[in-house]
Amino acid sequence: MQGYLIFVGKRLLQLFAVVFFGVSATFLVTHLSPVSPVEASLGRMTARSNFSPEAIVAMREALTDMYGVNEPLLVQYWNFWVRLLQGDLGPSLIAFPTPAMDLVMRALPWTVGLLVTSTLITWIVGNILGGLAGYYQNSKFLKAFGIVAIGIQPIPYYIVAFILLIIFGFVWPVLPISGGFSMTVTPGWNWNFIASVLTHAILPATSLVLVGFGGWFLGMRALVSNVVTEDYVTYAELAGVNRNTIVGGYVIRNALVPQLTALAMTLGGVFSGTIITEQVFNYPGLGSLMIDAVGGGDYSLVLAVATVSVTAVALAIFIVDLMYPLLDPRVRAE
Amino acid sequence: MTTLLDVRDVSKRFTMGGLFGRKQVDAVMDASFSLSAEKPEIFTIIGESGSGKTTLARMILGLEDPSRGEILFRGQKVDRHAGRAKRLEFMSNVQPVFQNPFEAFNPLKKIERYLESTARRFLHTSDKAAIDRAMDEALQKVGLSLREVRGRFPHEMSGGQLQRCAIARALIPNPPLLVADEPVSMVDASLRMSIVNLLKSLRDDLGVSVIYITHDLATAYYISNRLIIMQRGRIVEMGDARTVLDNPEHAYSRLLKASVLSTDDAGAGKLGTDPDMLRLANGSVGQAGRLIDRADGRSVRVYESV
Amino acid sequence: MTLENNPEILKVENLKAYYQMNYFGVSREVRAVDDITVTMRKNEVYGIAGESSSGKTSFIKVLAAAIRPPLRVVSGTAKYSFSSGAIDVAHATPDEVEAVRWKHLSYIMQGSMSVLNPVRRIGKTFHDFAARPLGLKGKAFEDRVVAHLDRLKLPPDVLRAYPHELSGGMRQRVTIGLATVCHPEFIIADEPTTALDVVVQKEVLNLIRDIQKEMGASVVFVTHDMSVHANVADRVGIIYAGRLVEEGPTREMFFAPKHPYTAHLVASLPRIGDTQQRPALEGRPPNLADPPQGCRFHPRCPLAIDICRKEVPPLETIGPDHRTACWRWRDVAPLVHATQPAGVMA
Amino acid sequence: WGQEAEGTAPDLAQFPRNETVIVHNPEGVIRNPSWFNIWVNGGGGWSNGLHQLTMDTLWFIDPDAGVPEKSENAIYYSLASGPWEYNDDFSEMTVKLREGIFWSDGVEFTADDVVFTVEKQRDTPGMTWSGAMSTQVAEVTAPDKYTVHFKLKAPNSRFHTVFSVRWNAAWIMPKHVFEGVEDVLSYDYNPPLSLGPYTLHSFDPNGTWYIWEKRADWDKTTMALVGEPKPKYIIYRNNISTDNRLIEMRNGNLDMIHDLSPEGTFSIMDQDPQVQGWFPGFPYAHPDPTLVMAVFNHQNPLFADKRVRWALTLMLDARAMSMASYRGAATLSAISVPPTGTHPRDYHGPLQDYLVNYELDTGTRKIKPYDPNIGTQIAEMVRPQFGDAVPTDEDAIRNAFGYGWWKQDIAAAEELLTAAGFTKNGNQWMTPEGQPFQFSVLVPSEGVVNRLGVIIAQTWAQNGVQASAEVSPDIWDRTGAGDYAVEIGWAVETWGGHPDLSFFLDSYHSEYVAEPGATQPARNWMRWKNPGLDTIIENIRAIDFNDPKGTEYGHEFVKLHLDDMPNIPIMAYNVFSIQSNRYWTGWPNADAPYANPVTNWSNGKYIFTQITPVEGAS
Amino acid sequence: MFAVFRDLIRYNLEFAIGLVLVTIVVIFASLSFFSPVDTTLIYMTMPDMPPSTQYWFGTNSRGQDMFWQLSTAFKNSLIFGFTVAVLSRIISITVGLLSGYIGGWVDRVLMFINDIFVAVPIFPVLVLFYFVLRSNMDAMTLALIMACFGWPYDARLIRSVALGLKHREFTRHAVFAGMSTRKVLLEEHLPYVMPIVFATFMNNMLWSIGLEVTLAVLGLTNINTPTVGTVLYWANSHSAMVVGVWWWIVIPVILIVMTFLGLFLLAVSMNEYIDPRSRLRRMGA
Ligand SMILES: Nc1ncnc2c1ncn2[C@@H]1O[C@H](COP(=O)(O)OP(=O)(O)OP(=O)(O)O)[C@@H](O)[C@H]1O
Ligand SMILES: Nc1ncnc2c1ncn2[C@@H]1O[C@H](COP(=O)(O)OP(=O)(O)OP(=O)(O)O)[C@@H](O)[C@H]1O
Ligand SMILES: [Mg+2]
Ligand SMILES: [Mg+2]
Repeated sequence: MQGYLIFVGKRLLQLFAVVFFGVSATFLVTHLSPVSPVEASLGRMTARSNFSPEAIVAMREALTDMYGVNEPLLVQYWNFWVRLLQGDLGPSLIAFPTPAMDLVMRALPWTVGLLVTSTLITWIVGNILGGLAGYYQNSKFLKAFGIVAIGIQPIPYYIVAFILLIIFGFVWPVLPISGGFSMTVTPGWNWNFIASVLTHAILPATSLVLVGFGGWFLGMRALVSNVVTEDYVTYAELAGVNRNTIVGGYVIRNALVPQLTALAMTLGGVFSGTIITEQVFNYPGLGSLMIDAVGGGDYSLVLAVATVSVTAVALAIFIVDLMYPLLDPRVRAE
Repeated sequence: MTTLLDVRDVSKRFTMGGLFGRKQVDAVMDASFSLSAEKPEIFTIIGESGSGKTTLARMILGLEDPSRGEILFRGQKVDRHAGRAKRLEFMSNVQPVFQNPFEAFNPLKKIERYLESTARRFLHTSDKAAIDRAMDEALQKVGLSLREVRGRFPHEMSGGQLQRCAIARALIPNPPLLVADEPVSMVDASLRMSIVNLLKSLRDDLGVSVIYITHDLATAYYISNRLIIMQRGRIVEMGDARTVLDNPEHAYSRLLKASVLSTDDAGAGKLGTDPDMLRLANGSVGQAGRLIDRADGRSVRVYESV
Repeated sequence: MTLENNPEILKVENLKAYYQMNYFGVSREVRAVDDITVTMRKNEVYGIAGESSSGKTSFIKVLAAAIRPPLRVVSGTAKYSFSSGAIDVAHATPDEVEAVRWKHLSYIMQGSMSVLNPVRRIGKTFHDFAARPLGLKGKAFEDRVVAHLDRLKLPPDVLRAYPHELSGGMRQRVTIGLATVCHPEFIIADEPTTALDVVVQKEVLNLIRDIQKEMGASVVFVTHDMSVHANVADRVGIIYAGRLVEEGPTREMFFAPKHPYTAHLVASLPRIGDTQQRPALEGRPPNLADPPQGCRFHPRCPLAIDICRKEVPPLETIGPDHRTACWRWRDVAPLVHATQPAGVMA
Repeated sequence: WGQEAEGTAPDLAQFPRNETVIVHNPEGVIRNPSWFNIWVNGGGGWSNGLHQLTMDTLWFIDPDAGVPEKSENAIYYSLASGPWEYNDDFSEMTVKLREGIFWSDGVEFTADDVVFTVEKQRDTPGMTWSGAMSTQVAEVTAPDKYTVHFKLKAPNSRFHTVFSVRWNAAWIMPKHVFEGVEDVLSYDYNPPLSLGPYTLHSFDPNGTWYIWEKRADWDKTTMALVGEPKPKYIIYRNNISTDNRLIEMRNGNLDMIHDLSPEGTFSIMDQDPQVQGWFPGFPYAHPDPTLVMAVFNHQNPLFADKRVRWALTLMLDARAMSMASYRGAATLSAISVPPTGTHPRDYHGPLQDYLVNYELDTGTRKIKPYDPNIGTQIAEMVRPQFGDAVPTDEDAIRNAFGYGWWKQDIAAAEELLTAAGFTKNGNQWMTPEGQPFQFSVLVPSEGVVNRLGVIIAQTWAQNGVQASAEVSPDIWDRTGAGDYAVEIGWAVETWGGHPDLSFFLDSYHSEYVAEPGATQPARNWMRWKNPGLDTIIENIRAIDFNDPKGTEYGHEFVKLHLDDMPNIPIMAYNVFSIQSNRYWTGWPNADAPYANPVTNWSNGKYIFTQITPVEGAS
Repeated sequence: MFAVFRDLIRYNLEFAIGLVLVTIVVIFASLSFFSPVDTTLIYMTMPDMPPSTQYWFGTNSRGQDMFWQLSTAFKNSLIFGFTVAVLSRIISITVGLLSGYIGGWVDRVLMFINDIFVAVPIFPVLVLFYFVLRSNMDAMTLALIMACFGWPYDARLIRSVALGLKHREFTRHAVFAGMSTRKVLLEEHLPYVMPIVFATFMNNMLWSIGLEVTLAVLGLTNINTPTVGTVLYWANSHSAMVVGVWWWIVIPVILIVMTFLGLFLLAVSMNEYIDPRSRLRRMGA
């Protein structure tokens, strides 16, 4: 047990280091970007109105002061960490003075809800089908299926999304195509709301699953091709073990560990959202928030999204690493 | 007298498991012996399944770091992390035959690659003909030929064929020390004899020392100079092969000898084991004891309580 | 003890099974099983020995209906008569084979140390393998398995273990347990004890024997260890270069072999306390891709004469249950005496 | 989910379509949806109904004609009861306010609110109009409850425009709410009070929709002057992708769309007879009072010579530009005033003859580069595809396609370049210094302007100038910083409904031109300095907004611009705003141009007083 | 080698089909080298012409001949995707195999770097590079940057397979056969991860082409250079699907599906070729 704790401790250190370096890298990247948050805000405020040049100069000074962007980079970096350690990511600049974290937290449940669900479905479907296809290499049906899966995968996402939009939004308008929930329900733990959220998620989720599962399918099929030739699979076949059991418990199960790692990383990655889904289906989320933030030079917001994302990824990998011995009983903790 | 190989108080402990249960396995405990450089010998290791024979062999080969103790080959520490040149130098002197022939070859690769690479590297030649000749010679020694082996994948060979290929490969560099882990477990009696005879002639004619790990007491008796008997990671008896096997002293050694099946009463179906012997042999498990030198040159592990 | 009158359970006739390949620029034919005819009886342990790479595993694969490309049955039959009906495994459909597997016919593969799924607990594996043929569920099934394990001297704990947590001997026993828990009528084992030390080996063999007796099953097994044949088999068959060259009751095979190869095999065994130089066979095992004409053993046979080089000797019955394929079987006896160390016949 | 929505759960029956208008808000997802403090940039929405329905200030100037009789020269007197009153030297302004206007909480609107708005912003840097107030207002007082008096730091005849809504303007703050707020900069003003005819009903915590409900006392707002707004509910929602918008409109879930791609518009026009655009036929789009142009960087020596600028102008092909950008649906303008609102009446029409006779010296000869028939030619080009939708009447063509543009004249362009010392090496122009004539053309990352920029760069490239289009997502920053050679965008933006040009022109004064590398404030991105221009600007500053002389000065500016060609005016920025007549009808269009239909303009609220539900539609 | 190739075609229908598909696309893309028109120019032909004998793939709303447009687009995108995939494969294979095989602190350091690369969101980085490099940001530079971000997922995947291979007996055997670490990794372990390499190769190519589309849409690449991304971007911004200019979308989609199906089939048959055991499975096990 003690050895394991040491292992956990070491791994935890690595986790912190990853978060530290990842966040620092993002800090550097965003602060080196020449997009000026002051100009972006100024542009938004003065667009289409006739501000006099003097007024604009005055505003620019005021904003520069307010955002604290005239301080040296090192000072900003130091302040950033000081604040971050207090759980404060500072005010968003494109939405000054709203705390950046508030904006993130508002978008987070949607993105995470949609993406986690669809990623999980994608992963499960892709792996099961990939496992089957890798095992029954001569099955006509699975071959055809594989071709369909591989055929859908390279279709650009927004085309798939658009087709869904046309089919279920227009030709046969049975599903909502915009937003996270209907305007006529009250958010909260009531059935109407939950049902609305679910129906609104169907199309975005389906589109994500459709284009996403091919990747897992390919991966699993490849991993399985190493496993099917193992003696224990042959032996189980010879013993007439139920085919489903062989596929599930022998073949897929043995190929699963790498896919789980990849899943963890992907799940960690959902914290950066999907821009196109959010646009096509008007779905609230982190993707377009990130784009807005980058476009508006909003360091705080980029960093808030990045910090969440970096932490999530690092944590996901950390957890999978800890679970490794569970997933593969043969593994020795080093 | 210089030593070829010096195994000094070597132990190996493995840690297994993860989140909840963690198990420590003492695969080898305090093993010591040495081989002399002047007097090549066949040194046999016999023992229970899982008694640490393979682990010991791996440590000698520098594939596993001992948890305690050290192993010296020609006075140099066997070190897994030594530089590549040093390791190569070591490998040209010490070659292994791995235990499970089905595992010892990459199923995706043709068998001849291993032979070819060995020949190229340790005979320091890149002349195709020379390499082929070396490979064929080695294969002929174990009853195969390059023609039969060339172009084949491991799954296209029988267990015995694979095992012979593995031996042939190890012979190519003409190493002064061969570590053979159950090299004949999968070949028929006749071939087994020819391979065992081969080991013998390697020793007698070429001065090759062999560490011979086996379950076959008969061949051990037949060719080896000295042997050790292992039980649960511990050496329980060590000494001249014939002395020990003719008259084993430790309870486990005796059980071992008694368990050897004989063809004398073929068809009689006698498979019983003396339960007393079994109990005695198991009684020593888990106890440290001490290795005591006997007058006839052997060492035996004795226990205070017994 | 004789089983001569026991009913037949397996009848193999003129079985030819070759490895045939023609793919990726390589074409090859290996005649691993070349015209084998043999009969096995109920309640019998039949040992198969032979030179390495002589086709034992291949033969046994056919018997176990584990025929996969490139191995192909070229001709002949391997007919079982199970209590549930007859089946020719050399030509049966996968479904037919499926129906008898484990219930009537079980198989212990060569290299049985690595046939257990490393990420599945033993108990699960038992469930996978045996629940369906046994038709039992839940507690009843578990009780049955535990009882069976007990017979194998395995504690019920192993059901919760992963394969890597068990010693080689334990794994071997688990595999045997898997193959026998359904009380099949016919058990096929390929080198089941190779990796074991003699103490454990003896235990395991004892066990196979006991279970076989208890269940009245037939066992065919392959091993190189002649002493194992000597102690376990009722009858022993010797395969050389894809052919059955001799078969007979164990005792006779050891003490009065009627084929020079058998004689050699028996004689080449060293024993403890014996340091006399033992000759190995001259020459090399034949290449099955291009086997010699006539008797396949002739290039290495001390008794070879002209006919041996030209004509394939038929498998003659020369005694009760004893058959041999040698033109000069009558001349084998002196050979035995010449090569065997003194005292063996005693 | 962040926060509970305001109000209780409305069920569907609560928004019957004959009482509800659904409007597309182009802002995208609103990042901080519960932020309603429009006086601080807190990430809330503006065009989500907030400034259209709840805000009010002194005057409105519609970019189109305005509701007849309710407005004068497109000017509405909103919170002010009449026009601005300046003293003689424009250093003081007095405003009389309307009486009987109430905030939605029942508190009366008074001069104190105006004074508070000005003082609060003047004293709090960082608020939206604080720059405007602090640089100009010396003192603001309320002599009585309905009068406000401004003392300015310097004379300014256009000070009232700070309170004149074109797109928006300095909105009045409710003093009684904000005076209790300690830190205005972090106050979210949720729920907002309304000075307009609607109040907040509920909104999406994710920022994709807002529902506004008509005030029972809507007649206690300035809207009473125009008429009763008809819809009980107005929903603003964001539909980011064009396809989504199209489908939602065809499904009856959207009445007004802010903007579409030209192709999307043509297709919905083709498929849905209930949908209308600004023009009844081609080109459908509404011309914004902004002028798309090729903007040269005058601090780049390449463009120092006006002959070079003219040469580049004459290389362009108006038809190609119109087709490539708007597929023909462009409203061209050869002069530096957008061809929109009332400007054709004030500028394009009167100046047509001047343009037709305009002579240009190429250095070897004199040419008349203007082609008044370009519009007809384009109409002919698109007629095969759009048939009857393309107007045939000459006036209609002029309104839709513009009054004319320059003939493509490569020969003249080459003469001009040669005269400017350029030489041609094979098919490649070389500068007088012997370098290849090479620059990149900054274009925005999407939309029609992008398409336009690409064809412009291409046309130049085909004529021996190594121009290449460079997409730049930060085009605003770069033009502001002068970090470009040529940009396609606009440096001209006007009131639309009013002939005064000070909206953009005032900032053209040379005193504002920044040093190279420094950021250029306001609109003179090209950093054009011209003494004649300064005179015109100063003249305009000295007269009143409504002084007819303003138009004359405007004409002077246009002529000066022609001679100098500091940037190439090309076309109006046309917005494909469309409306559906499925549930509501009476939308503004070219025939009844009573309001700008573009949904994010806050003048749009006048539309809601003019539309009526379609009988039996729901 | 030739015999292998011949037999692959003869016995492996998948290989043959895959080869045909990929060859068609590659030939099509290579035709762009002989393009008679400058594919960056717009309004060079009548817009919106459906496919005909004159314009095989029709023309788009920007007045471009779609045949040459797509030919160039596929050339650019395939080269781009291949470059990213190959470069990031090289990194991921090296890191994955080394990390798994050598273990210890090498493994820890590599995985640490790996995790940072996984964790840092790529988008702001790309934007930064865009702003710093501006017009110097060509396809190759972008490919290099993306390759730097495309490896870590797959490196971990490969590592987890390599971890298992490290303890296999044949690895030790190879070491004693005098094979260098490089040889062990490349010749013993690489074949094992080849199926994964192929699979991730395709996934990575798709990812890079997809990200290129997103970047094009956001204006972070030059949208006037034809790539699969920009072709579709323009189609979208001209509402091609709504307007009925279906060939602008359908043909590139068919071509890209053909490309990836072809690659998939090739990968499958190559995997079979690499693993002699699965070769046998297909023979009708
Ligand atoms: N890599 C490892 N990790 C953990 N435990 C190990 C490892 N290798 C060996 N062991 C354990 O060490 C003990 C000794 O194993 P070893 O393989 O050396 O036995 P052996 O004497 O060679 O047995 P056999 O005769 O079956 O080959 C066993 O209990 C085994 O389970
Ligand atoms: N898949 C295969 N493809 C081609 N040849 C094969 C294949 N499997 C086995 N062989 C060949 O068939 C012959 C018989 O092999 P088999 O495995 O039956 O031998 P065996 O008698 O079991 O030998 P051992 O005692 O060594 O296990 C050998 O020459 C072997 O090389
Ligand atoms: Mg061992
Ligand atoms: Mg075998």
